[in-house]
Amino acid sequence: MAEKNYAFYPGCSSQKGASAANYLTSVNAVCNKLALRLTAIPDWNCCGASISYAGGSELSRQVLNARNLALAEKHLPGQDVVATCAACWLAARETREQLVASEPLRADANEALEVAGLEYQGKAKVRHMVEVLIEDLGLETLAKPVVKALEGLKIAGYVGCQTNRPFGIAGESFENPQYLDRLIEAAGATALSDYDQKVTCCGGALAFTEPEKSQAQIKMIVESAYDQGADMIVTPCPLCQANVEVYQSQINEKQGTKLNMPVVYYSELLATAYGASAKEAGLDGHLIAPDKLIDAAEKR
Amino acid sequence: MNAIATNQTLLVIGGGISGMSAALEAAECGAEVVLVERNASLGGRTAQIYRYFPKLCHPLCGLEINLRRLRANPRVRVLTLAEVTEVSGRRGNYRVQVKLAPRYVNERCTACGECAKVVTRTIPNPYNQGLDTIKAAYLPHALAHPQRYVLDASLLGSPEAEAARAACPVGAIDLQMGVETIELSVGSIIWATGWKPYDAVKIQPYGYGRYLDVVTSVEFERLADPRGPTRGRILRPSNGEPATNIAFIQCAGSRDENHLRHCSRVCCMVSLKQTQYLREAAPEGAQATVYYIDIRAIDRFENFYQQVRADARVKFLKSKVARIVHNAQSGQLVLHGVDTEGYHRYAREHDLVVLAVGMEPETNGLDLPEDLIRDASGFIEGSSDGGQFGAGGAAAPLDVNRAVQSATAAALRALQVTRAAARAEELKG
Amino acid sequence: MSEADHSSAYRREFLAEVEREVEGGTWVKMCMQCGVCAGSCPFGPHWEHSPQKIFMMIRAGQREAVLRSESMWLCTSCYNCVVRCPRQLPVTHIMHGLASYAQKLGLAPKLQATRDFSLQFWENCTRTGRVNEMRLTLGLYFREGLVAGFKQAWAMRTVAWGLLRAGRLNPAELVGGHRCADANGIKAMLAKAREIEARRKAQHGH
Amino acid sequence: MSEIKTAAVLCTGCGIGEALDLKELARIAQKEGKIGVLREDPQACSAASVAALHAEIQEQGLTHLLIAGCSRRAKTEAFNFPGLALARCNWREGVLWSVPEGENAPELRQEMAADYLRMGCAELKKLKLPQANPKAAGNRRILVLGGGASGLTAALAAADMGHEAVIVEIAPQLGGWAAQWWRRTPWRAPYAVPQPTGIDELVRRAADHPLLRCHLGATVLETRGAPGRFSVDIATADQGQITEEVGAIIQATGFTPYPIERLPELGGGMSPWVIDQAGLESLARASDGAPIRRGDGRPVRTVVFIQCAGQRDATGRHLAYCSGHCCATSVKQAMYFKAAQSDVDTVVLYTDLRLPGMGEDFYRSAQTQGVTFVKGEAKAVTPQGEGLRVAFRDLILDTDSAVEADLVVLATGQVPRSGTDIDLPEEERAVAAANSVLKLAYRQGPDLPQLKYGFTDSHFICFPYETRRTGIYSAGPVRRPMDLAQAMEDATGAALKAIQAVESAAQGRALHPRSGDLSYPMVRLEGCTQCKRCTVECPFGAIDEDENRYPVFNESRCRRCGTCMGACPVRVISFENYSVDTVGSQIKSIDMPDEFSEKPRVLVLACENDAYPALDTAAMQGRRYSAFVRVIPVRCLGSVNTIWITDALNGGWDGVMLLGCKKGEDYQCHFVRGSEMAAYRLSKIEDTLKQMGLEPERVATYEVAITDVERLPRLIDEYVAKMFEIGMSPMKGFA
Repeated sequence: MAEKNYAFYPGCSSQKGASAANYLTSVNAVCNKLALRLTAIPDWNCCGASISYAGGSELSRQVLNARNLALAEKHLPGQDVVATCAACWLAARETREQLVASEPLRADANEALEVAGLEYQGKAKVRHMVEVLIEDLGLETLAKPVVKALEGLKIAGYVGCQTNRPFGIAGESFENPQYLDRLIEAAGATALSDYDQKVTCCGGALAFTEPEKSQAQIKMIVESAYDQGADMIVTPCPLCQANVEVYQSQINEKQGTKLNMPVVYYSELLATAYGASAKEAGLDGHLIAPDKLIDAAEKR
Repeated sequence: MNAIATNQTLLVIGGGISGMSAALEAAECGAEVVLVERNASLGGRTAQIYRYFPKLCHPLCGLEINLRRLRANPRVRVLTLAEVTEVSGRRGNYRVQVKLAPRYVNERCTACGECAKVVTRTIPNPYNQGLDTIKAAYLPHALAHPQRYVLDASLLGSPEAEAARAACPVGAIDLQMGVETIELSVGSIIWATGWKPYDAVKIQPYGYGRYLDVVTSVEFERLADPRGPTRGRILRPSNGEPATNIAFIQCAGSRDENHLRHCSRVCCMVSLKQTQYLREAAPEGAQATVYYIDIRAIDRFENFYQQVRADARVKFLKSKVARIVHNAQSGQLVLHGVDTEGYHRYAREHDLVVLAVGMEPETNGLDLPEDLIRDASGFIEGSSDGGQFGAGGAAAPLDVNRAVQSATAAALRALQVTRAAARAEELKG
Repeated sequence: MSEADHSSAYRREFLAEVEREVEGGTWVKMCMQCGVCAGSCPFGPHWEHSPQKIFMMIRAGQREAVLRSESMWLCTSCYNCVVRCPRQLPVTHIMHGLASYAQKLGLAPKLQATRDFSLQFWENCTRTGRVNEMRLTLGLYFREGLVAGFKQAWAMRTVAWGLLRAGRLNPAELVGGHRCADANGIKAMLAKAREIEARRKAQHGH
Repeated sequence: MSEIKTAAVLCTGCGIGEALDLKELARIAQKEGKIGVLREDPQACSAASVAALHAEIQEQGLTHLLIAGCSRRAKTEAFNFPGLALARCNWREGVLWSVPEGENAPELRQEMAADYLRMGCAELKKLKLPQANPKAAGNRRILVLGGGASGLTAALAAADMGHEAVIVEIAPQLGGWAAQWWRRTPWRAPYAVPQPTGIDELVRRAADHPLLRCHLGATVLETRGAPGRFSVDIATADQGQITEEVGAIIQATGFTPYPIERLPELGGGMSPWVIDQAGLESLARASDGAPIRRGDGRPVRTVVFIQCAGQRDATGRHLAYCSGHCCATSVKQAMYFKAAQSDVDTVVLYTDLRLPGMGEDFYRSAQTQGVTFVKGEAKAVTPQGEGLRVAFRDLILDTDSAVEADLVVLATGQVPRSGTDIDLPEEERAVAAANSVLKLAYRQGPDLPQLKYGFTDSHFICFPYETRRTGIYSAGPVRRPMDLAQAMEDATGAALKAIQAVESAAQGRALHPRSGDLSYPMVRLEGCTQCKRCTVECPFGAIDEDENRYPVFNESRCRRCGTCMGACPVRVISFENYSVDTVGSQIKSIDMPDEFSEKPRVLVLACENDAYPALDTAAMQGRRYSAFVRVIPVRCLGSVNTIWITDALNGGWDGVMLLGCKKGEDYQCHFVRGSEMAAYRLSKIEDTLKQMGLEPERVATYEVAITDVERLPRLIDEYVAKMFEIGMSPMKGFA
């Protein structure tokens, strides 16, 4: 397989000891198999996420993202910027669209970047990892390295918001996107196509500040997965993963439910199917252990 | 064929209500007219409408009158299964390429139906929006003109095609027919190519194509029509049960920059009309709810709106429905949104949802002569050389009444062109 | 609305202010009051004012009511409204923009949790250029004082312990933690951004 | 007319040959039908057979031809014999495809086919070849009443087609309302900003056009005549009274704005700063692009537009309808302010914003320019300080609210200038007569019949131009409330119809819906009893009365529905190809079974446009109905003369079914009032039945639509069953 190079934007949550550390572990395992070479953008910074709006002004937040793009253009010329985190991708992509669309805005951004000795020319494109997998490689290629098809594994593909709206993956439907189900199938597992909370918002951004409200969303998302007979939920978004997994215990405490639904990343599925060990596939990074997936990984 | 047309001939493209009106009005002024229709019979979309607003009368009544006018008028030449593929020249002297698709049935056909008796293969019935099937040898509809059967191409090469040919007592079936192209020279052209319903699949939050019980207003016309797939009973496609709680969603595609940027004008009246179908086609106590942004019941149609407002069966909600969810338990469709008059949230269940889909020009997606002037939505104004004109639904989203006006006006403008061409000839000769 | 307000009712002043000061503000006038945004919001049931209603309040000149509203702070940035709006208004951004402007004017509700979180997040991620999740979390718990903070932390202990075990929470972050090499450059850059914005608004003003 | 030479072709195709005993039928045609030339044909519609027929017609000089085979609605392109009187006998749809299966089916089919053949032969002999209206007149000039945008457009359209046109305008100048406007609503892409009205150009073209004449400050004194020969007396400003001879008339008399004085609650007539849309146009013209000032010179800083003022009114105090253009007009006028001074506050108060089609772009454009749209109901407009206070309910915020304004514009509606409502009771009409615009010297009143709210719309959906006064068309806001673009479109179409009217009148041909029909009503005055029924009942006001109260037929006003023929108690009115005889003789021609045969005979008189096609369709779809009926298509139920019914009953028919179209406000009768007249006449038939000692059920009328393909066979079977119930007609013996 010819190697493909990308300027990698891991994002804060993927860092060592951070809330999505195991996401990165699994992504690395997958990329190795697929000859995708990710080079981290030197000294990349936080995207500001969508939540920073009260503190950060419009331009400040654009500049924050423009810095990463400028760094990519400078150090990794010609490479697309790839983000694994949905929020990072959205923030970076929105900034790019805005800067490319408006000359004056780009001028302002560059005036600020200049202070840090940088410039963004509007070249570097912003992609999400799943876009790379689906658009650059294609499902067939993704299926090739599979050594342990995850047969019999019933999985609810939870797309959530930010990889889906407003940009979407491969121009897919906002209401019923298919890409995640296709990835699940590529790993040999069964995608539950009737899973009806696929694009429901988990309230992640407000998980800390409006716990009841966001946990109500999480409850819907998890219970619907149970209704469909899912073994686990799969998601492309660190924030979704954390919220939907982490707060199940709290919901149980408060409401006497017995939610215990594993929530894993598409990349953990693929890594396992590609024969990675539980550790390599990041399966050890869960509060609710995805036992069936771990079993598959341990199977020799 | 070329002989029939001269630069004083008027070409009308489209045999729906607008095209027929333009052709007949011009011919009844003494003009020679060629009327070109892409389908196998005349009548267009109005022939598939059950009732007209606001009179709740039947489109076929007007169609019958127009067909009578047509039969009585030798000046109109009708070409069916015919498509204009190219227009060259300029006002007063156009050359037009017309592609004639094979019908596999010639003019000897007496519409006796013997061919259909021996054919078993069926095809989706175009007249009923494909909601039911029809024999692959068929008469397009009761008032089809020409009153002649059509053999669907899917039959070709099958033993059934042979059987049909053998069954025809008058030797009207000709399996050797092929595509034919003819050239016409005409003085002016009226584009009465009509409209098509916006593709409801693209309106994702409403789940058309995902939920069986979400239908378009165009399909609903067929459901209410005794000649339709359900014989005039409004049944839920999901389970064939009578619908008793129907939602009508306005601006399905219209007034929406994600879809059609224009207002399609008729949809409000169409839904108001369709709520009245419940009286005859739905069980006692059936309810309807109209979800709207602005009700556009213009001029005297306001009466009709007030009548429907007074109808206890019908509820109105000023709200653009946000999304439709299928309730697996109840099998019902749940509409989510807010009543904007004071912000009242709702999640209302319905057993059938009718999308009042917008109108877009039938010609969108086809390549048309460059010098046709079209607006942002593709509606045809006319040609820059002033010899071609849009009429009816091709020129703007119009109700029938206004479409016929538009067609009549277009006929006069076209006549002015051909008469001018005639005068020019006289001067020359 | 009190009689006194009538002189400013349905006047353009507040709308003009919003267009000048608020992210996406120039879009407010384009709303056609269809309500699709209101119906699309996952937290809709919890709001006092839906976006479409807020847009109408802005046209009606209800400055106080809008800027003091809790509603904008409930935006989860799910973008449902954005993709469904028939006028393609960037509703999410306008909600953020209004919240941000209200905060700037000191009109935002006191002790608005999301407001505090938003501020802390920005402060947190711009201090070193990277988010320090440990500090962010605790900072939020303790924003209402020690006692409240410990209570919250205690309530979350199982979660925290789970994350620790999973290697997804790092106490070491309380001291040090991840940071950008050019943190100062980032600070300077952001300061410059603010300066530019101030300049633009001044120009826009007249 | 020379002596008749009849021929008949008995087609055996489409299974007829197998189903029927043709020998017997041929015998009937010869013996009873007295048909001269007779032959069977395996497929009468085949090219060969048709060619042969044409040849025969030539060689043998045939004048009358009967084709027994399929329905008169089938194969018309094949059976097209100009110059020949043609009758069709419907064996295929009417017998083969409609008689119910059963062991006695062959017998019943044969009887039915035989009767239809007898009826065909009987009709054939009574047919005359229409010779066209001998009083045809060919004046090709067109008179246009009204010199506004509609009138100018219509007149120019006609003139550009080479027809002389005459404009009669009541005002001292041309241009109408549009000439008083500052700008017009955009009518073509891009739908962004107000456009020049272009009315000056129209006026200039009208003045310069060699074929166009204008009478200004002129009114019509009297209009006489018919299409192709109208005489119009006109009082002109300059030449005194003159008379114009024209072939057709277009009424484009426009509208007047609903008076705001009727809306005191909205400040109408109470404050000088409350004006209507026309009032704002003059302010805008006065300011000529500069910021708009009030009458007192005060610059307008805030303006409020109140939509639907005195419109869409359910209380009955104001206009019930929506004038359609007012939303776009207010949007346009709000833009006047924005264009001159962007910081003026412009508030549009609406309940339903109605800008259809590309108007949505115009709406967006206004929003972009900062026009504020408020969904609200205006409650009151009261003076406040130097200006006004508009109190309203904000329907979105769901609160009572108010806004202060320097100027308030009430979007009032259009009131048509259509003259007199001729359907008013006599006494009121006299009063109203003064307001007549056409001053028609017609028996049925001086103006176009109105449909609703004073509009002259015929309320045809499929045929919007067809008024009930042949050769007189209305265009523009007098017909339906509309904006400038629609009015000009409407006027263009009206011009075509007027041209059509003069062309057809010149050739003595009928206009819509029997376009091209050369027959016309003929009356034997010597038999007339001056009962006036024909003059009263004609839906098109075609018949006047002379000083001796005899009917005066204006053939080119006639639409050939035959209502007069149906109305005439002494049967002196007829058409060459459709008369009391052509139908009466059919009724008398059938072979009537005796009362013991248990074979009732039911006469079905069916509207040829709706009921008859419905029966054909039913048959085509294999829906069967009783073989005891005999169907005769009629032009319109209005043409049914009661003598047919009494003759039938006297002749032993057991029942008579009349199938016509819906009547009333939403009538579907394409002759407008035909079915209504029929119903009226038949309401009187019961007495006749009593005198004859017959049950009332023996005559029944039904409203049938062309789509009633399921219902109609059922109606017929139910009716026949009822005949069995009440028993065979006692009259049979005496036939």
